[in-house]
Amino acid sequence: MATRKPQPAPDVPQHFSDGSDELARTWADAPGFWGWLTTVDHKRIGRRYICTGMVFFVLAGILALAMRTQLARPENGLMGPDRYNQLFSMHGTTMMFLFAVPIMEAVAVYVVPLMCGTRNIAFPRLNAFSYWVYLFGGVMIWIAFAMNVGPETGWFSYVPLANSDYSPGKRTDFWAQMITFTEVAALAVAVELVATILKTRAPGMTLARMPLFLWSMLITSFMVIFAMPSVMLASTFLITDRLVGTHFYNPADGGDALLWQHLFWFFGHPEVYIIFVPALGMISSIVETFSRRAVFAHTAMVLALVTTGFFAFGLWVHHMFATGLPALGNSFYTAASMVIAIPSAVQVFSWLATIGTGKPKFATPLLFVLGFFAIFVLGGLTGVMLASVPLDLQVHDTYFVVAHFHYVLIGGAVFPLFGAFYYWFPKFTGRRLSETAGKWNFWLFFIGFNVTFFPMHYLGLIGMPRRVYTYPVDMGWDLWNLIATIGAYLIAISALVFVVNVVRALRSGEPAGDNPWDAPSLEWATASPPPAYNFAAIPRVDSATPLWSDNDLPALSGLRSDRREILLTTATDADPQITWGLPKPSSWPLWSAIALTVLFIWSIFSPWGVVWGAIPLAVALTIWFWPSPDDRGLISEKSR
Amino acid sequence: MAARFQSQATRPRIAGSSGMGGRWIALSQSNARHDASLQHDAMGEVSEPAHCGNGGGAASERRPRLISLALAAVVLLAIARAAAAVEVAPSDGDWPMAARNYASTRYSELNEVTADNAHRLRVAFTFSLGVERGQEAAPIVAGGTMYLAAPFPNVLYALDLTQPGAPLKWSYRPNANRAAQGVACCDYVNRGAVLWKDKIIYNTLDGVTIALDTRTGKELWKTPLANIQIGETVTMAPLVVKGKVLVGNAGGEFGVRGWMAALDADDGHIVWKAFHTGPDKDVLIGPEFKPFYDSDKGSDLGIKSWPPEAWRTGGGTAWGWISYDPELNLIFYGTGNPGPWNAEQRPGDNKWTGGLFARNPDTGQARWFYQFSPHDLFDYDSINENVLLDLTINGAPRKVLARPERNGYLYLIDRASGEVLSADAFFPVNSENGIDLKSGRPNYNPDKHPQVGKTVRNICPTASGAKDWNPSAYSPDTGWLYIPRQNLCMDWQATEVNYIQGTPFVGADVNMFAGPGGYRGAFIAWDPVARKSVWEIHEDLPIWSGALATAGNLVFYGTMDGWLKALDAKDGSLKWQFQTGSGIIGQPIAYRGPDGHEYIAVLSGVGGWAGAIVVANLDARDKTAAKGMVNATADLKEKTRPGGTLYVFALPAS
Amino acid sequence: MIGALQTAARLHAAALADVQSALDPAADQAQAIDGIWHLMLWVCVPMYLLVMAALAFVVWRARRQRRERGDVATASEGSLYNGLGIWVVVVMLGLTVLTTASYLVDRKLIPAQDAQVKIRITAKQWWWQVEYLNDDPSQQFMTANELHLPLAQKTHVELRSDDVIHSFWVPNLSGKRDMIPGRVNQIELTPRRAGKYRGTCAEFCGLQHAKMSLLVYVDEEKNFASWRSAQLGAAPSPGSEVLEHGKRYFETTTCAMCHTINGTTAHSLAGPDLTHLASRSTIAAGALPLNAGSLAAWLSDPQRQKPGTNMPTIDIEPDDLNALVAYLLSLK
Amino acid sequence: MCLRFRHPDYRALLALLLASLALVGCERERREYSTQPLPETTPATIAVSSLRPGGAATFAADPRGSHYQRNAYDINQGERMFRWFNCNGCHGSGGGDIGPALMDAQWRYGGSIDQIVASIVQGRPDGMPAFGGKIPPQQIWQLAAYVRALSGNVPKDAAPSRSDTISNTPPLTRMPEQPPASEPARHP
Repeated sequence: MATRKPQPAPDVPQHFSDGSDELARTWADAPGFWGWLTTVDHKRIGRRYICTGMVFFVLAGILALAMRTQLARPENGLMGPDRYNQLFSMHGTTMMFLFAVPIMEAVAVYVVPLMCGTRNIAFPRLNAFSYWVYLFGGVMIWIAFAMNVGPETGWFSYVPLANSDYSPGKRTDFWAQMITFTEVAALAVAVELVATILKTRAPGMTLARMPLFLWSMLITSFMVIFAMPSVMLASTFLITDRLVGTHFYNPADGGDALLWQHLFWFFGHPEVYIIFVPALGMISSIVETFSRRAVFAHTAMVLALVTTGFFAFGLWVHHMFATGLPALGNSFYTAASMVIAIPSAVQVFSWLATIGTGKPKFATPLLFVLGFFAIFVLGGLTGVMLASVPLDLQVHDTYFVVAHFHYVLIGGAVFPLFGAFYYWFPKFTGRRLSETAGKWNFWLFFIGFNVTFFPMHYLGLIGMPRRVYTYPVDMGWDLWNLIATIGAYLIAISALVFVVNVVRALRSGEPAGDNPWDAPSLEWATASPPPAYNFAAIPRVDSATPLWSDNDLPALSGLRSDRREILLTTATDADPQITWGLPKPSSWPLWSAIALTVLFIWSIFSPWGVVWGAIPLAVALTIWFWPSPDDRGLISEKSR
Repeated sequence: MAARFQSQATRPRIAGSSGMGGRWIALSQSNARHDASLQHDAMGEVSEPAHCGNGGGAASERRPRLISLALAAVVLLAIARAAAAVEVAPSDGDWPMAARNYASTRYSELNEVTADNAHRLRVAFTFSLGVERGQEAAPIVAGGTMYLAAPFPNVLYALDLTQPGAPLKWSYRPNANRAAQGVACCDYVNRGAVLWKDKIIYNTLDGVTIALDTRTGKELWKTPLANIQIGETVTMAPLVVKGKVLVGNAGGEFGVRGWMAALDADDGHIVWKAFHTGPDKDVLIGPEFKPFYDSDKGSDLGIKSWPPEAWRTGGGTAWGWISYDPELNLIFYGTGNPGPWNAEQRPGDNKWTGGLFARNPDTGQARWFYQFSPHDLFDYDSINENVLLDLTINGAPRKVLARPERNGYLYLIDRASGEVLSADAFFPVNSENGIDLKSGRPNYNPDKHPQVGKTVRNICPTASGAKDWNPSAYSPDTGWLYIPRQNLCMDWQATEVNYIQGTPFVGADVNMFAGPGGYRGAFIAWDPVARKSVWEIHEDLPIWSGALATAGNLVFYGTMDGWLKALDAKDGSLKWQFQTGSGIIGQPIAYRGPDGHEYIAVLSGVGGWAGAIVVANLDARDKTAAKGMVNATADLKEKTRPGGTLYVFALPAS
Repeated sequence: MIGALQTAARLHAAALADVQSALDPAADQAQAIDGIWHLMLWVCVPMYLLVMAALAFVVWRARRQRRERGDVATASEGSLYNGLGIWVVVVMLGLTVLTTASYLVDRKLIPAQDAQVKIRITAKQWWWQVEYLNDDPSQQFMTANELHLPLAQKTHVELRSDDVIHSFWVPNLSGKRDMIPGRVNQIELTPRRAGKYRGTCAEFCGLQHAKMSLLVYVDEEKNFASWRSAQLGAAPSPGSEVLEHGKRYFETTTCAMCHTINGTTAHSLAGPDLTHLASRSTIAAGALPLNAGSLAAWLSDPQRQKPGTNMPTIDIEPDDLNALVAYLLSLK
Repeated sequence: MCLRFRHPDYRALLALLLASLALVGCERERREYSTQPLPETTPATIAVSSLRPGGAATFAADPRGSHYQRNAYDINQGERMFRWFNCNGCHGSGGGDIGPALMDAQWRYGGSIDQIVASIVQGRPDGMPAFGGKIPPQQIWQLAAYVRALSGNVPKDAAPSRSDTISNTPPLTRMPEQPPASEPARHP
């Protein structure tokens, strides 16, 4: 399809060119490697967050490919159970903890401040810290894996399988500590995003005018804040059980094996929505832009997001129907699991209505969204089936569930994510991805995905359990497994197309311009890629789709350009409140992250690690937070 | 007092003829007065021993008694007003068997040492047994000789009491198999020898019964009975009844099959052997068998109350005490816990473990059986002593058997029929909610029901029981039983256990600790007629020694930190104590020396299940060591050290 | 279309001898769940088709309109809101039907306490210990990795675990139920069709989770009774020199450390009960068929067949191996 | 956009980190499901006494010993068999019972892993049964490694923590190291 030349974006930046040199100096990082280490620019950090997340995605994908190869035929001797168990544990762990959640937050770290029309994320040093912690955690678990100390008990690490009786050595400790790393990182980002979205939106961007992507990230961040402590608690219990012999999960001494499952799934179920809700925001952005109309039923959509986030906390027991909890309680969770389908139904309807009543342009991002519909709706319907206790008892922990959650997670999150990449790539890099390659990417992915995962529904129904490293010959599973493996290679090829597309675009991609898609939201109101200070002047917003207004965007002035100042606005109406100075680049978030890493890894081996490791961490944090002369009077008078 | 002193019904005249002046009253009178005025009598009796035991008067009293002994073929232990010794003929100053008499009263009628003069007791002599292991044996005294059975390697010593300082007369060292130590559940103890005519007979740990010539220590015969390869050992004190040596095995923690054997005392050949699990013909259940309760009636219950084959490893050993009633011609003994401890591996009532057999000593045929712990849940071995008493219950004279059982209940059982007359808790029991006298079965507390994979907390009493093997004493003067009691509770986790021949077959992780009140031992006086305790003495440590009662209004017991204590039998006040240097888990006795004076003897030397932490140097950091007992006695190493010494006390010559 | 799908699945399932399939119910419980599965299909497939039709319509419409593209779209939204309302009501109705149906079926699965046959299954890494319970303890017996159920009788199964969490799942008979250390779970099975069914562990339980299956035979009452009485007996005593050799080897070497053969001195529960091994059709929790060849292979190198299994590799001489195999195969 | 990520300095750093970690190695985590019985034997001769006439020549320990007692999986397997084979029946959870405590520094027959293996294989005269021929060599090594762990004589990162039982000993990860009183001579 011929690429439509982007309509010239509203010529916003020109209004604010005054003082941009000084702004550039003020917001610039130190040159070179040192600047790379010390930066607090949300775009640089977001970018490396995204890159790291994608690296983990590819790594975990390679593991999946290895597993599918092992399962291509029955009684395959490619690998033994120990290797296979580590593979699927690493696949799940990496996908859930190192890819899905971080990448959603990473996109948000990049896009949210731009969409809010502000100059940087709130708490930028925390942002840098969060990235380092995430990186070190991810690198740690992968090095451990490479050294044969990878987790072997699945991404869910059920006790007692994960306690020291059945998982000797340090494998599970590394896993549990990796949780701690990623949770610290995720919580930090969540706090930043909440603060950014609530306090730094451009004047006039009331909650009612707030783009759905911001809404979805706001809800996601709150969910992170409520869900993650549960799993951190669980994994800390696990580590203390394994390291110092506490009895949290020991049924023989007052503990309970099911305590782990409750704590884990109280996080684990919202986790799915933590991955899924940002994707809903991305879809809304894409649908809006490519349908060239505001998303239908904005209020209903917001309510749908809020109810999704709320109900997500009331479903965790549907992962535990087979554990023999009281039947009446299970019925409640069935009902709750069913109810959560309603907000999804509302959203699907609204998007279809938006596309149907808009003037859609079927560019690659929108293709991925259409793919999302086809896949996610199926996944959602199998989700409804799983919500039913009796049916769940049959298909729980079978390939039916594998199919279901890949439909939900890949369909519901990865397809929109790819759409989002195609959508925001020009903003990130200033260059455009090839549409042709994009379509290849989409169709290979779409076909490959369905070929891989659709047969798994049937496999589950005819009795194939999950997490098996091999299966007998005469079960009737051979053909479907082989098909699934072929599909997996199709997905791999599609991923390769994506990588090639990205590399090619980076080298010789078509320059994108500020707003290649003629999108309505504020991130497109600045250069591609945006300058360090994002906006020379802060735009004032008067609608939900500000860039589609015929008028030029009015701009605010009054922020100092000789220091890193942003405008804080009120949480609901986005009325300007005060100006706020943001900290300068610093290496101390990095040192703090290193100190924290030392503490975490040390505490895998000795509880004294917590004690002695706290000292360098305290030192690093103290220096980080030591008030510098620059910071004095960070809060200035209410502007204008 | 006389009311409670009665001889056996069949021989009132003989009893009367024992020449003890006003002390011995014929049975017909005693029964009439007995229970109505028990307390009153007890008080009224005080003056009597004082009269008898005073200085030269005592000596003069003794002579006619000795004469009467020489005259009578049988001397009745009239004091016990119980089934008296018929064939063993101890003088009233001897101690021929561990329980002193067939009725197992552990009462000595000697009254030279009294509550008033006990504070003057001094060490007369001591003797080192050369083994620093648990000394559970009762010294055996007869004919001016004291016989001491030492723990493994089971050397038997004969001390000449007629010489000053009681020098060694002879000793006998069996060549016992060292390996037996590995299958002895709770320290390698020995509970004593038995005197039969001119033979002293005892068992070695590796399961050999040996008869020695009392004069020379020459081995007369020996009969191997136990097979240590399958975990059998023998620790019990044998009993000789009508020329038959009764020996039972130990090894309930090794999945052995319990048995009781009778050997001919003359040549050691096996006369009969009764198993405690399996088919009726093995158990010696025949037409004579008339159990009182329905649940014990039926054929081959020793197979049918077990899962297939489980009876072969079902325990039910007999390592405790045997009593004998010559009138009924029945022996009474308890059978140990079923194996393994984990009850889930042996559903069913697990006959004939955890119960009490009455057998004909001539043929071994069972007369009746009563099961204290059908489907035992907590290792409540039922091997404790059976004290044979004639009491008036509800106005009627009954021949009863008093049994302070491990489960914390004191049973009075009609020893002719096996009917349980009463069962009262002498310990704050929570594992069972009383005994249903109709069915004879305990009401197990469902809250304390163990299950594999679950830990049940705070079960009282422990596996070692409200009272373990260490026997109580009965004083006819007071009419009370003196029970050395433990005060322990436990946490219990049943686990599945593998039967591997010759290795322990237990299946429970246990952790014991002090029971209600925070103390770990108690010594109680129990009135079997009023069915309540009269007084209690609390001890910090569990009491693992036996009790002794004497006519001097005294009761003796030892503590695990080495004190031998003498209490006033009536009010429990401490009259005398002596630190022996090592914990006492033995059985104190009283005897009349060749010089005519009363002596108190006890073996000091900590050990046994409760003392294993000291003698085997167990590590108290492991709360489950020694099947949980280590946690209950974790401080014992600091309170006592191993030992193995005989202490003999007497009043100074003055 | 759904019907066709179902039929195809049925045919496919029927074509496979040993299959474990939720789509081929052979017991009341699986039948009830199969019912809810059908209901789900009848509700969800039309729903899906509806959404896909809407999507197709939207795309088709958009493609048509593309040439008439204006700038930013504006459309009347009133009717859309009505549509949204109707859609939500339709979805809610569907969900209500499903929730109610699910609840009703769930009630049916709750075990009543009146079963004729009571079984306790204890899962271990990586096999199943099976005990047939009875109020009369001498009528109890133990076996492993194979269940026999009487046709058309309620069987109550008590589920436990000895180590980690496992899950008992025989899809043709019922849904799964976890076996959790420290807890006791229950499930009830009322088989309605005689035959052989396969079950498997459905909760990840470590290295050999994949090879932890069990066979369930649903027998006519008469066959069940005779199987049962055969299981109650001790193992036959060896009738020849070779068998005697095998028995001696079993009792005196490594085997007896972990296994039970009633009638011998071997009574250990760390490994499966082998008293009537030859009456079963598989070994190693369904990993291998039972025949002389596979048994010999398993005994001489279990780690190759099932890496990580708790059965150790032992150094066994060929003579001993032959005798042992012969002896084990004689344990009918 | 990822160019910065591939900064050469960073790559070098990562490579250095990986290399150093790889050097440390992870013998602790190796898992061998032995399929070949033959290389597994137990030491043929082992001294129980630490007295050697003619002076204390030092002999090399069986190299397998150090492998087993550093390997978390083997120690863990040993822990499981310690229960299965009723070792706990006599030795408690390490505190002892019929048999001596295994969690202290006192060893009647030597506390090195070879000597423990020998004690298991040969039995000892005061009641320790001989398990040679009853337990395969590999499992005996594993048991011995666990027995070493009971007294804190294995690396802490290979030791198991508590097990899923009623609480007994302090977790072995926290067990202070109590080396045997004397390191007796070993036969070559």
